[in-house]
Amino acid sequence: MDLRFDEADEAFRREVACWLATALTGEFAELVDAGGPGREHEHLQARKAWERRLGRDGWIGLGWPEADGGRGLSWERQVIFHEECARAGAPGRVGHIGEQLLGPTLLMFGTAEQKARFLPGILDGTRLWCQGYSEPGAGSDLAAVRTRAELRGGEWHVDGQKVWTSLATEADWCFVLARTEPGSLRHRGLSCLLVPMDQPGVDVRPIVQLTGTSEFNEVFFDDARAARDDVVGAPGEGWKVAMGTLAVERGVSTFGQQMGFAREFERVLAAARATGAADDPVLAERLLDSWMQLQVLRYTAVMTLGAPAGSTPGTEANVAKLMWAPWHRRLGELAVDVLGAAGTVAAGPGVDELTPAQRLHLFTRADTIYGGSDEVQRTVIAQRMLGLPRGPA
Amino acid sequence: MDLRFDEADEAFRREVACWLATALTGEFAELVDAGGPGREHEHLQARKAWERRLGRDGWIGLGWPEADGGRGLSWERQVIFHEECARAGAPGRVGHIGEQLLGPTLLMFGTAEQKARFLPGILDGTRLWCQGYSEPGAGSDLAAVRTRAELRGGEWHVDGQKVWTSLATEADWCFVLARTEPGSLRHRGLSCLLVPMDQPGVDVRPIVQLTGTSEFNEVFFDDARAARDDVVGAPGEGWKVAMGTLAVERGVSTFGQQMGFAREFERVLAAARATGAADDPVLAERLLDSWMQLQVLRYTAVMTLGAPAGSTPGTEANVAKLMWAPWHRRLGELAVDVLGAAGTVAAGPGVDELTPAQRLHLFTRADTIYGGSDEVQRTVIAQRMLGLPRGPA
Amino acid sequence: MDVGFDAAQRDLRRTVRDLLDREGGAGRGSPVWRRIRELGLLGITVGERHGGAGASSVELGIVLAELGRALTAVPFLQTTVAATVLDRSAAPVAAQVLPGLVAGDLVAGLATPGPASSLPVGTRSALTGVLDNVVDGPHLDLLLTPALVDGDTVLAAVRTDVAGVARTTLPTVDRSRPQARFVLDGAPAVVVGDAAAAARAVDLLLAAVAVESAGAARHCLDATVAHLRTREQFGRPLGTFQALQHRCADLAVLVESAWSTAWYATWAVDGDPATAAVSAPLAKAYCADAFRAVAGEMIQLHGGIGFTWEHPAHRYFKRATSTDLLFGGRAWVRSLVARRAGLRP
Amino acid sequence: MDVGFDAAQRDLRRTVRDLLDREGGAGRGSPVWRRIRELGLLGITVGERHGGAGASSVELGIVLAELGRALTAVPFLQTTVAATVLDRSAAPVAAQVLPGLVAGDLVAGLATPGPASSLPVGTRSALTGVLDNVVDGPHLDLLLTPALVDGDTVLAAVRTDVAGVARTTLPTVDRSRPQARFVLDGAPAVVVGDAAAAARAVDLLLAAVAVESAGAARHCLDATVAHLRTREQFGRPLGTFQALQHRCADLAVLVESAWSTAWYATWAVDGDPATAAVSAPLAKAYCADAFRAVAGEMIQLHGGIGFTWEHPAHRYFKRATSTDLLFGGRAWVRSLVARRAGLRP
Repeated sequence: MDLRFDEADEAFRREVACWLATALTGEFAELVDAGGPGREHEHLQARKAWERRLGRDGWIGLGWPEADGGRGLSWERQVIFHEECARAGAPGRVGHIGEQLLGPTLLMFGTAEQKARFLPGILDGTRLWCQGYSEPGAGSDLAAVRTRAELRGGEWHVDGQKVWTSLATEADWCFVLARTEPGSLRHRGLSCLLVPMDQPGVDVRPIVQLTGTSEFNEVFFDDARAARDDVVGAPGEGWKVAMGTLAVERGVSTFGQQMGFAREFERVLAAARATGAADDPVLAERLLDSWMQLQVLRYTAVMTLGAPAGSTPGTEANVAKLMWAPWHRRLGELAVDVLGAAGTVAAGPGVDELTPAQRLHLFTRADTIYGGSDEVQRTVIAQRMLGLPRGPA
Repeated sequence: MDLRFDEADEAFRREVACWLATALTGEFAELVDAGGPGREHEHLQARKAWERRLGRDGWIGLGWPEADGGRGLSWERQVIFHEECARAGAPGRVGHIGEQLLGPTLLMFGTAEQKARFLPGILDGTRLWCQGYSEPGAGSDLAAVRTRAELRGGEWHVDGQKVWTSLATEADWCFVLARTEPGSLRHRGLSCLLVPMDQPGVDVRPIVQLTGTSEFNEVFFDDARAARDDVVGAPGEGWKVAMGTLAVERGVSTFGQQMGFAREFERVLAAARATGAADDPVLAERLLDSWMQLQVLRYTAVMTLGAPAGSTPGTEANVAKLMWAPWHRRLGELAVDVLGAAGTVAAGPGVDELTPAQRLHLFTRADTIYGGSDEVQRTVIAQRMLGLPRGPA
Repeated sequence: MDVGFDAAQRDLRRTVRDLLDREGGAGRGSPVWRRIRELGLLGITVGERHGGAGASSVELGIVLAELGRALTAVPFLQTTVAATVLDRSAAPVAAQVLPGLVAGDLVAGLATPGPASSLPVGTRSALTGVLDNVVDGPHLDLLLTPALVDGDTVLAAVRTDVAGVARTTLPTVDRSRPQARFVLDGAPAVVVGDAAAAARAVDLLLAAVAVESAGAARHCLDATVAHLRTREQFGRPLGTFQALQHRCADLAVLVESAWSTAWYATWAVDGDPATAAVSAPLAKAYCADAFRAVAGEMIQLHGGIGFTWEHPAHRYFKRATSTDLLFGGRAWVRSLVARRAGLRP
Repeated sequence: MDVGFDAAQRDLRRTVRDLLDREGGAGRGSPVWRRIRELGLLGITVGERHGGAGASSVELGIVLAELGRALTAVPFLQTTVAATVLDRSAAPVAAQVLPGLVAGDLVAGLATPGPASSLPVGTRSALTGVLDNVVDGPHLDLLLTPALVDGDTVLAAVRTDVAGVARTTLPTVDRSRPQARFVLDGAPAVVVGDAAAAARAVDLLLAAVAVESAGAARHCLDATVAHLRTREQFGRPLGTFQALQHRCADLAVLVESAWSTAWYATWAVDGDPATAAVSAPLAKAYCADAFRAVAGEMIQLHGGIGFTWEHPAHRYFKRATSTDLLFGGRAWVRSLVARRAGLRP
């Protein structure tokens, strides 16, 4: 057991840090700390340019096989890249859905032709993706998907509605889970289709959130089209593909996320010191709890990321989500609580004019809902990790 | 709305307090604070004498109808009696199962003959009862009762096992929920039988608890006998009778219980002040929380006890249990935590030689289990009070 | 002892609920405020000699619980608390302003309470200091505040439209609870009560906030339970899932106990003022905690829809947060309880 | 980075688990202690020059986690922590006692850490003070303690069977963790390390307690899950009830994270000692909390049977409590974390 990065890894860390120090300047200087959950609406054009810059300099697909255009780097180096980006305040990615969800899905299930067509646009940061899984009636219960697609005249005709689709306004393509066998039930008869967003049958409507801003969207498909071959995996195997996508969600990016959490914590601590709240024993104890839990998040990520497969198969991500989401939500509560009455005063009169502390407080309510709610995580952990038996029906 | 006791009630309070000050002397002086949950094994003979003293002076059955030998007093006066007993440290009752469970059950469901035979022994404190409901396979799930009774040769023959039976070693009689219709399922075919304890077919075995003491027992019935007429309600209607018994559990005695809690809290606070723990900000906050919650328990009891029937029918007792049991358990944790390392040192080398703080810490783990576990209370509240629908099966 | 609400009190509740179901808007120009004025609710606790109904704090609480339930954004709580306080005052100014308050022509309120170090100081006729985060501040014609005069605490009244008073409206996250900051610079003031009156005013304010919050918290639970009864996932209503049932049960315990605590304190401010010194701050602290917890769970148990601007859940969540952070904040209110209960020096 | 356990480490775990499943008893005369001595586990971290195996803190942690799981009541943790500390010491006494510690002829341990005000004081050869609640105190031949000598903190060793040392055995609620009080009255002492060595000794002790507790907490969860899988109520296994599933999931998160935290700290005391100054007290605080929570739920989820003396749940519950209250207690250990992390002065 050796839980340190080795010297060569540390050299790579310095390389990443140097690159970031150089790159996050000029046109990109304004992007420090921009974007990301709760701030997804910020500086979109500049962040798209940043995505192309990342691609140009070879920072996308670090862990992908070299044969597929990636760099085949170890998980340690991927962790380091994410950590350094977060430490430098690099902006929230707009290409992460392509790089971290669709790309790995294509690497697992895609044909050679699909990989050749779709991976380069992800790797060079020019083609953005969004994910069309959740529906109004299929949130926690993804198998209740009702969007349907029919193969007619050599192409798929897609009808239905998706919801909670991040960055749909910016995306060029969407990977859509749709029911392709009429009358099929639950997990059967679904397919994963690749659908271009720029067509008459696709309508994106932003959802105004409790923050007054929008980053989630509704996406309506009204006879939208997808090419016959743009289905990932065999038609009817969409559930398997979707589960594969969800399994790769999170992983090495966890460490970058934690570095971002640490920056947020430091801001809350600084505010608490400025207001004197850090001297209030109850708030001081909550700050200490928060800081300790953040270290525990990191220790747990270190100990489980590289653990030999098979110990607790596939549920590490569920455990991690059920740790960080409630932690982050509590940090949001702490962020306004250390401000006291001042925490109730907004940054301005507009509905979306919130202070960073307020934005954290409000937006983190979503953390325990999206990406598998706390409740879904608990059921998965109980049944798949602990082996508790399913109840009736 | 007027949440004070009126002047006549306060006069009654002074009468009770005077009686207690006189009575809790001499042979009964040693009984101050003795008995009750966690200390049920203490001074049993003297407490039985105390029970007879209560009966002699007319302090049993305060709320029972005068026609049945009670005093027909208002709920306010019953509350006052319980409060003053707790305030004076009057010992934990050994006759409360008769007075507070069986008696009211007979008043609801008993025949005139049963009332004439059984109520006087309760009212004069000479006949003690225990309750035979729970079984090893029927804890939270009372309808799974397997003890069976058969009417043969003019009397009931009882076979089976009860468990968690308080004061069974002291009781003269037991009211037993038994299956009297062979092959009947769940709530049907049960009867409530009155069984004398002093007979060859009844065997009582104390259960050693985590405190090293015993107050719960197993009771084995091996062809035990009950008279043909000693069934409460009609044969087969035992479930209705049992539910009636459980509904009267708690009520006015809640206030006495809370007064006892207040005495316990004061002892924890005194210990915290003696050790300096009261100056530790985290423990000081927990002490304040505990005290505040204790007031909330009282406010809630006041506001719900006299509330017009029909507002939240019958679930006040469930809410009260789900408030006091976890509160009391937390008080037990606080009791040892304020002592720090000293809280781990026992009163002596025997397994049952615990300090009062340790006894509170350990015994309160049972509070959230017996008398309907927290989990059962939550289900009742969700379904009966909130009207959430039952799940499948 | 008489625990329940009587028929007249139940009628009052029905009347107010019907009114709030029908009329909307926010602030002094709204239809709902006009109806509140017409019904004479603003004088509910004011003696008949000043044109009020002479009812107790319990009747006031009934209206407040309904306003909390509906989250109606009008300066009712502040105005009625101020009117109740002034009704007890022998100062001539009280008789002058009470008819206006009862009629709704004038709006008054208390400055946010807090530690003594934050009080304005001065003479019995002029005060200097900053009163921050004053709830309903933008609406107020008259401001009541504890103040330090020659080392004594008094309760003072300050008109807001005079020289020496500068008002700044503050933008708020909880848009149902506007705020202003008042900078007093030798502001003309009159003393309307002594230190005991100032303390009783704060107790009344805290009890009023508690019962308003209890009403709001109860609504959060009701709305969540209604959602769980109908919303289906995995082929059956969410409310059939035991894990959600048990969480709702814990919320129900919180709401029931907050409700009882709020009512105890609300009754006590008139019925047993000596005990209100503990029960009022205790109720405010407890109900704010309960409200925050149940409003947070309201979002969680509604899932994604509870996170949208369109759904009312966020308004309750923001109100719960402001309830906890305003009116002295959590630590100060709890320290009041601890000191008055003798738990701390 | 290399996160997993290697084959030799996995073998070690299996060996220890088999041993503890087979052998029982408590204290120095027990069969299980004899087997531990025979296997050479007491010298696991001690250098080969003193007859030890020269392994790292990770191997020590593997044994401790198993001892925690089985709740075996032998003075292993104390003796091996003391031996590890002495193995790093250049003091001549270290070389004298280490062979006896490795062989199990001698038993040693650290005094319960805590604030500096509680340390014994004196010279480099004689100490005076009270060392209370010393874990395994009745078994100890040799006691290590931080002490104040001429205003400096040192790490000192005191033999327990000499004049100037009075030992009182204390009865304990957690019968798996005996205690004694030592009164030192000019007790003969030798200095075995400086202030840094004393601090490192405490870090090692806290990490060892953390990993032992993590092993125990994991067992509480495993046993509870096994019970829920088989125990039926309402016609089906309790483990099918969603409310219980969700509570077990929360416990699993607690246990997994405590496990990771304990291992991180256990690795760090040898692998990255500078970071152990934070991770060791943090792990002790976190694992004690987790252990108390899961042991409490172990009783609750077993229902009545979990409340009996006969069922092992209470032994874990009592161990969890003593883990939290001893070894400096909760507040002191957390204050170490806060100061070392720079969160508090």
